[in-house]
Amino acid sequence: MTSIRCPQCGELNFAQSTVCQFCSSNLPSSSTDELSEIGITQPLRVENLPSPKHAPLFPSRINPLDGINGLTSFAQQTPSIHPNDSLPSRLKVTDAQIEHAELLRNLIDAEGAAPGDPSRRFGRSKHFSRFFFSVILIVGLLIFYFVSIPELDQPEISPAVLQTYKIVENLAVNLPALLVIDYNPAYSAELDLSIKALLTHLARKNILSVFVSSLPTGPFQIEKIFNDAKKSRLVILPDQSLVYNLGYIPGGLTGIPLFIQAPRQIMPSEAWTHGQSIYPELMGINSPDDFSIMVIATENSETARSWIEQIQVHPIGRPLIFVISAQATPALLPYYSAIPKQIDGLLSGIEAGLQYETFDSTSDSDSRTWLMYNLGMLLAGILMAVGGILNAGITWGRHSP
Amino acid sequence: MGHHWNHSDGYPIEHNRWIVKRGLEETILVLIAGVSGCIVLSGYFFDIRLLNSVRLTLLNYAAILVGVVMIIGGVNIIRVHRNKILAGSPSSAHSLVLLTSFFATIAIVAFFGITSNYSAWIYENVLIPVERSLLALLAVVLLTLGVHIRHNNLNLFRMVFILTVILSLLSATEIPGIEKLRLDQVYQWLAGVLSIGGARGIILGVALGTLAAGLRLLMGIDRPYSD
Amino acid sequence: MSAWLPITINILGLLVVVFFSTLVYYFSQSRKNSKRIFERDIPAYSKMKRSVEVAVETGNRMHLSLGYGGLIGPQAAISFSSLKILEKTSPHALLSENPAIISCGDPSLNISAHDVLETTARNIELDAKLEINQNQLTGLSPFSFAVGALQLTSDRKTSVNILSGSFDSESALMLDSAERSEHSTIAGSANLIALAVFFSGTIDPIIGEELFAAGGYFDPDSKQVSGMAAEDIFRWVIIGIILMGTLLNIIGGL
Amino acid sequence: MNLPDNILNVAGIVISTFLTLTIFSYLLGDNALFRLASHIFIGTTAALIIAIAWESVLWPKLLYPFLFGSSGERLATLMPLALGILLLSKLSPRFSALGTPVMAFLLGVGAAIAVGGAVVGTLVPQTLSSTRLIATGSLSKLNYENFMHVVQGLLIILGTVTALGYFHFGLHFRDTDRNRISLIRKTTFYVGGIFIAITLGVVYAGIYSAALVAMIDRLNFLMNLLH
Repeated sequence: MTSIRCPQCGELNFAQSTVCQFCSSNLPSSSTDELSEIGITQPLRVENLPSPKHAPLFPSRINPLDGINGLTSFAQQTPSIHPNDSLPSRLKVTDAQIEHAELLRNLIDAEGAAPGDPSRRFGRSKHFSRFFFSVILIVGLLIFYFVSIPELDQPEISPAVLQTYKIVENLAVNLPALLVIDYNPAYSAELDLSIKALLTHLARKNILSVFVSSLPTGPFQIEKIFNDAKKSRLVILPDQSLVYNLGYIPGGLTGIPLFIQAPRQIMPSEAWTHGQSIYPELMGINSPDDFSIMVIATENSETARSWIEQIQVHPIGRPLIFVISAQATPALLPYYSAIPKQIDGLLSGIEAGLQYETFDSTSDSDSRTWLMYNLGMLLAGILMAVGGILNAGITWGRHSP
Repeated sequence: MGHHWNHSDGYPIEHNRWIVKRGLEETILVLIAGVSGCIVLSGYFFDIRLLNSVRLTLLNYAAILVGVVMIIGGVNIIRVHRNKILAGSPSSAHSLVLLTSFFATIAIVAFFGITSNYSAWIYENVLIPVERSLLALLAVVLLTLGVHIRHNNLNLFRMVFILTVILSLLSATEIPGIEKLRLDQVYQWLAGVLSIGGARGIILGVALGTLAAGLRLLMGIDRPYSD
Repeated sequence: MSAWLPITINILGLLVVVFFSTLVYYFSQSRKNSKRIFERDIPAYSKMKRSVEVAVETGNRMHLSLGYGGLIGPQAAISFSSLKILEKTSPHALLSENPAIISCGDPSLNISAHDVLETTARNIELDAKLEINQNQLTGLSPFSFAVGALQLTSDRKTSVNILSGSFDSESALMLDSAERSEHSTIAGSANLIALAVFFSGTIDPIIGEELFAAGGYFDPDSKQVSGMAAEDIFRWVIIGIILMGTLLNIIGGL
Repeated sequence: MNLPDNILNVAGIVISTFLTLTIFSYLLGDNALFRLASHIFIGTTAALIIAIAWESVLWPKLLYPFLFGSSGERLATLMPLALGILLLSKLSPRFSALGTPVMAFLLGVGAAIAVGGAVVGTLVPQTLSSTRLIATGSLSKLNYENFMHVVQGLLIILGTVTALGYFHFGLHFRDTDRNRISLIRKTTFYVGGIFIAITLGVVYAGIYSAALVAMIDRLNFLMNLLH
């Protein structure tokens, strides 16, 4: 049995179809030009029918003329008002059609590759433009390694960052801070910056930072932060004092409700005992309220939502700060702008990290990164604008007679 | 259950017994899911000491069982790729690489301990570079998707979408010249006002859907667990 | 305000749950046999049905990716709805010459997907045995799951890729590889990040709450649509509360 | 047997460079090298995750207390241990039925967590806070700030309401012709759709920015090797 690709939407349709089942546009008749669109490797022949070992194409209870059993029942059950919803007789497989398919098959073999349809050309142009864009982007970003770097002033402090800084600045010194590292390794480049800046701030205020994670890879990420902090000359961490890695929250997201209520019950007991042997102040910790602040770093809006929702159930009487990737910001703004606030502080994206660094003048990142970032955004904006206009033109040209 | 259907060979009596048995099993399963769920759910509304302690115990069990589930997942991954190798599928070489790296990592972690430098080394030199590079690929992929946005289905919503994307991208840059366009003020309205409304609407909708799906399961209307 | 707020929220939450479940129960019990009509057609679902039909008829494969969201936790509801899509499509997709392949990134979801497939195989009396590779856990973390699923999305025998469930930005890689191999893709998620990707990468994305309506749009019997009917009522209640509350707030201030 | 640090560092740089370049080769098209790197990545990640599941869940919370704990601890771990063993039966097709009740329990707990969080964490507080957007008294004395505040509040409310209304399914138990859809519904649909499109547009720009940072990080990494 053969199929034909709709030139409008590029979807597969039955060869006998005259109208596309997806976009309802007219399909070209099966001339040799469209033969290359036949997506199927085998025509429907008796010897090609799968053996009973495999899934039967026509199980015994099924009348071949009805197509596959239950297939049409789909349409009967369907409530939607779509014009093409019901399945008309074009599913029927007659001998004539089988022969037709056979004929088409032979024709393709004879013809070899025929020119592709618009959707394929679209695909090709896409392959090309992907390569084109990668070259532009990479070359454009690397240019500052070869030309002298123009001075670009650091991003000005945003109100959200300032507010977060004030919250941390006014913390009680005697209580430890809880930092949740819930981001995947991919986003460490973006989020490490803010976390290190926060860590520096907490260390300067002589506050013990306790790290946990609901991601299985989290504990490794935490260790990486410690190592980087040690290497970096700017972050004040004399031989890892004032930081403790409590490890993975058993159950991941499932463990969050329990962690919010009874952190001692869910975390393995030796994680606590070992911690208390180094930092006696951990002995007083029985619930998140016993931390001076809770910082949650994640790139995933769903993870962030899970934390917010579970914390809302058992509100911690402490400030709640989110360090999030730029991609998750819009999903969290409703909680941040809620009245009363469900989030107290928000550090989003690389800008926040760069801005926060300036408070303790611990700028660890070179100015080149910020410049490359700006250029990258600019390039993308321009490319999308130009490409969008061109595409709109093409579309208009194609649709207008 | 899973293995019944091999044995249920259409004899009427046998079949009826099987149906009755299944019905009983279903009821028990629904009860298990419903009761455990309701106990956990009640903790969100009441603060009764006894109920709370039971709830915490159940949550603790669930957290431990997630660990067991992960082990099962690991075994499944191994199985799938072992099958690929045995079947001599075209990707069997890759499956071999996967299994090798899997067992090598397990061996290193088991021998040196999970807190050793070597475990950290694996994370820093395998996971970090691969994931960051994959994310870097997304920059190009997203750019291509954005430019080639389905132009034969360019409707009102998509136009608004792509326009917002372009404005957001341009307003983020502080390159001299661009900032004079004062796009950042447009962005303030887009991201700080309009998008909050849309996001809150979507979030409320998802919450409603979650409510429906979850309650249907607790009420035994949906039974994804019963096979 | 924050002092009394949590109490009210808990009480209100309890009321919401009680009323919602009452509505769901009522609608699930309603024995109306008349045909059910949705004012709003969700094109993705009609398209999904047709794509699966075409795939089966032409002997091609459906690849259904259920995402990395676990069934044991906050993402459970989203994963339930993607399991529902599996439940509704598999009876047909399993009959294809190249039976359906399922991929996911969470072990618990993998286990449940296997149960669903077995039930379907039993119900349609499929005499072929289910292969273990038909239901693959392609990775244990979001990125490794996506990378592992790339092989399936770009597979030569696949003709339609369905992505439904918890995804993140890495889903762009899956969309891209599906585009490269010119397979049709239908995608839906409740995660804003994945939605943004799907919105630009697919023709008719399934947006947020629409994902939870899968069961109802596949077969609108009273059990399936009960949740949706309750959602519709609550939706307008919430809208009413927001508008009235705002109005009272303004009037109170004048 | 500890390798000296410098050897580890060199090996690390070599491996991460190799992996970065092979992943980037995907830009030229799907190729064997990319698949190789991705399979190494999948295997390693799975191994590390399983190791963590063992090290921080199964051993300390289940097996250790059961084997070496006090009688009380043993009693406490008896139940989760039994459930875990039943769950492991999901690995075998023949006995997978034994694990189904445990799955029912887990799904029940999962549904409860999802519902409770959605209601108490999102549905109620987000609805309530939407009613307080326009601060009381902001209309009583109208200056520019108050005016802008009111406009922004109204826009957010409009977005929330229409975006939520956008998802209305409009279930009817009898046939209705499409023309009877009220004007309000149509308006809600279009306005809500525009708000949703704006939100997703802002998110899309955010994803690109996150990916761009990763791209810059990788490029810096490669360039620092050359310098």
